[in-house]
Amino acid sequence: MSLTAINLRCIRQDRLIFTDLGFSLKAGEILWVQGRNGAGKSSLLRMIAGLLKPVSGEIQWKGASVKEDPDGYQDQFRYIGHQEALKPVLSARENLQFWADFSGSHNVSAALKEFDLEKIADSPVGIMSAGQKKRTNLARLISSPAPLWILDEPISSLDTHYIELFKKQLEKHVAAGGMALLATHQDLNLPSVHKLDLDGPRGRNNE
Amino acid sequence: MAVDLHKFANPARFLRITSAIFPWAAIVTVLLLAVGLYLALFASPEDYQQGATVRIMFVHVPAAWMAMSIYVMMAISSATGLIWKHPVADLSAKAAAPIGACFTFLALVTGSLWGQPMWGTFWVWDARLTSMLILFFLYLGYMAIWGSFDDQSKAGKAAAILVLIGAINVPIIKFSVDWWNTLHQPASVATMDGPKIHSSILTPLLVMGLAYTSLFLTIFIIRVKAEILGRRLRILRLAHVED
Amino acid sequence: MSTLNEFLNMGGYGAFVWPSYGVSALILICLIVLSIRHLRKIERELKPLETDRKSRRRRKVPTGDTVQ
Amino acid sequence: MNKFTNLIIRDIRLAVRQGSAFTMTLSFFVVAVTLYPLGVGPELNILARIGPGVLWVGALLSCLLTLDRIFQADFEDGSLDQLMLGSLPIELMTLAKIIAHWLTSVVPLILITPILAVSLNMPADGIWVMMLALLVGSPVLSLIGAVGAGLTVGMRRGGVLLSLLVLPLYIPVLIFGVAAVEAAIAVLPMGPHILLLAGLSLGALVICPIAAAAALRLAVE
Repeated sequence: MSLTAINLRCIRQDRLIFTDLGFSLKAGEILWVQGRNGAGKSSLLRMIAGLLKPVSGEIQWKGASVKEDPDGYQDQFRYIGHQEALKPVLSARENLQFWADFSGSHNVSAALKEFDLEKIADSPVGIMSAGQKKRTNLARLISSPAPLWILDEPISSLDTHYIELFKKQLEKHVAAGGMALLATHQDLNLPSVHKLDLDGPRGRNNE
Repeated sequence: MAVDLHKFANPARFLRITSAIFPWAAIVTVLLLAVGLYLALFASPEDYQQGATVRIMFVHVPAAWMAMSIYVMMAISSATGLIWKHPVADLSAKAAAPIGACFTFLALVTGSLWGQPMWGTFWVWDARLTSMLILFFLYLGYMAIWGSFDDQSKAGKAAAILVLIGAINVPIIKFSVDWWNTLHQPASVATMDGPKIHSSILTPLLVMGLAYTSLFLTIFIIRVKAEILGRRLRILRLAHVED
Repeated sequence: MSTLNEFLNMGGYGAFVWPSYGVSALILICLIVLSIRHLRKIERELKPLETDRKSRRRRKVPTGDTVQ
Repeated sequence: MNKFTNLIIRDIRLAVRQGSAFTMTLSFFVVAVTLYPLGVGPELNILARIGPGVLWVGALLSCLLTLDRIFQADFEDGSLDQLMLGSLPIELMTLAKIIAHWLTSVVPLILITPILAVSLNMPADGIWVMMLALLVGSPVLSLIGAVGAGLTVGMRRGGVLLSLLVLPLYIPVLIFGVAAVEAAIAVLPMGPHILLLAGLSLGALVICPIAAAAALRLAVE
C-alpha cells in the first residue's frame, strides 16, 4: 500500500502555487507537510483528496493512477478539512451516524468513546465548544475508518490534553499499517515522519 | 516560489492567425456594408403594403440572425473548451457575448420601431420579439457570471456550463413562446412575416446578413485579442508581485 | 430639392426607418470603439511588464537557472 | 441505495428541525399572492382572469427564494467536501439534494395553493388542475434551480445572479402551467399542456443533475 505523487503542478486564480512536487509514502509512515500560510498546504491536501484537479502531474495509489479507479480510491482515505462538516442542529451521534452510513461503516459508539465524547454525544453540535466540535470531527476517523488519513490542521483548536489523545490515535493508526498526510504548524514529534517543506526549492521532497 | 508562465499565457499561434485575418475582415466588412446599405436604402423598391417600413427589415432580420448564431457559436466554443480543455475556447465565448448582446438589443429596437407603424404601439408581445427578449436575458446572465468569479478559469467553466444549459433551453423557450402566442392570438395582429420574400428584397437582406457576419468577425478578433492579452497581463502582474 | 426631402420622408415612414438605421449604426460604432480602446488600454499596460520580463530573463541567463 | 435515501432523510430532518425554512417559503408565497388583489383591485372577474398567472408566478418566485440554500448551507460548514468525497456518485448526491429541496420547499407550496386560489376567485376544477400542473411542473423548478445554485454557491451575493440565470429558463414551465389551468377553467382539454409539463420535468431530470454536479466540482476546487 503506497501513495505517490509525481511532479504535481497547482495553479489557482492564475497564480502558480507549486510545481514539480513529488513524494511517496508507504504503509506505517506519516508525511508532515510544512510551509508558510499560502504556500499551498491545503491545496496539496485537497489535490490528493481529489477535490482539486492538478494542472499536470499524477497521483498514484498502490502504484496505479488514481484516475483509473477514482471511486475505489475514494474509499481508501478520510479527509479532514478546516471546517467541521457537522450540522449544528443535529447531535454529535446523529452527525457521526450519518457520515458512517454515508461511507458504509458502523462503529460510531467506539469513535465517541475514543475521543471521550459520550457525555455530550446527544447534545446538538451547535451548543458545543470549538474543541468539542473538532473532536467530534476527528471522531469521524474512527467511525468511518480508512487506511489513508488526510488531515488539514487537525489540532488547531484542541488543548494539550486532547492533542495527546489525538497523537495516541494517530500513532495507533500508523502502527496498524495506516498512513497519514498531516498539515500543521505544531511539531508533534511523531515516529517515522517524513517532512515536505513547500517553501523549499520547488517543494521537492527533501527528507 | 518561482513563477512559470504556463501554456495558457500566450497562445501565439492563435494571435498570429487572427491578426493576419483582421485587415481582410475589416475591408470585406466595409465593402459589404456599403453595398448592402446602397441596396437597402436606394435600389430596392418600396413594398406595396408596408411602404418604406420594409427597409427596417434589412437591419432587423440580420441582427436577429446574428443574435441567434452568436449564441450557438458561444455554446459550441464552450463545449470544446469543456471537453478538449482548449485554452482559448472560454475566452472566445466571453469575447463574443457582448457582441451577441448588442445584436439582440438591435433586433429588439428595430423590431419595435418596425412594429409602431404596423401595429400602432412600440411593443407587441409577438412570438419572435418575445423570444428575442428572453435571449437577451440569457446573454445578460452569461456576462454576469463572468463578472462574479474572481478566479477567471473557474468563471470560464461556470459560464460554459451555463451557456450549454441555455442552448438546450433556447429551442424549448422558442417553442413554448410560439405555443403561448397561438393561445393568446388576438385576431387583428398581423405577425412579423410580412410580404413573401421577393428577390428584390432577398438580395439586400443576404448582403446585409453577410455584412453583419463579417462585422461580427472583425469585432470578435479585436475582443478575443484583448481577452487573451488581458489574461497575460493578469499573469504578468502576479509574477511581478511574486518576485 | 423635392426628391431629397421626399426621399427622406419615405412616404411618411421615414420617422421609423431612419432611427432604426441610426440606432444600429450608433450601437455598432460604439461597440467597435469601446473594443478598440479596451484593447489599446491592455496593450499599453502590458508593454512595461513585457520589457521588464525580457530584461529579467537576459539578466538571469548567465546564472543558468532561467525561470521560464 | 440507502446512502441516497439517507441523504434525503437527513436533509428533510434538517429542514424540519429548522422550521424557519418551511414557514419562510409559505409566508412569502401567501404575502406575494395577496399583494395582487391589493394592487389590481378587488373586482372578482379581473382576479379570476389573472388568477392562474399570479399563482404560477408566485410559486416560481417563492421557489427561487429557497434555491441558494440547497448547496450553500453544506458549502459553508464543509459538509459539501465530505459529500463530494463519499462513494455516492456526485450526480446522485445532487439528485438527492434536489429531491430533498423539492419535498421541503415546493410541495408545501402545492398544498397551500387551494386557499390562495379561492382568494383569487378560481373555479373549483381550476384549483384541482392548478395543483396537478404544479405537481407535474415543479420538479423543473428545483432541477434547473439546482444548476443555478451550483453555479453560484460560495459567491458573495449569489442570490441576485441566481435569479437572473434561472428565471429565463423557467418560462416554458410558466407558459404551459398557466395554459393548463386556463384550459381547465374554459373546460377545454388540458391534456397536452400537462404532458408537455411532464416532458419538461423528465428532460430536466436527465440533464440537470449532471450539470449541477459539474458546477459543484467547480465550486469545491
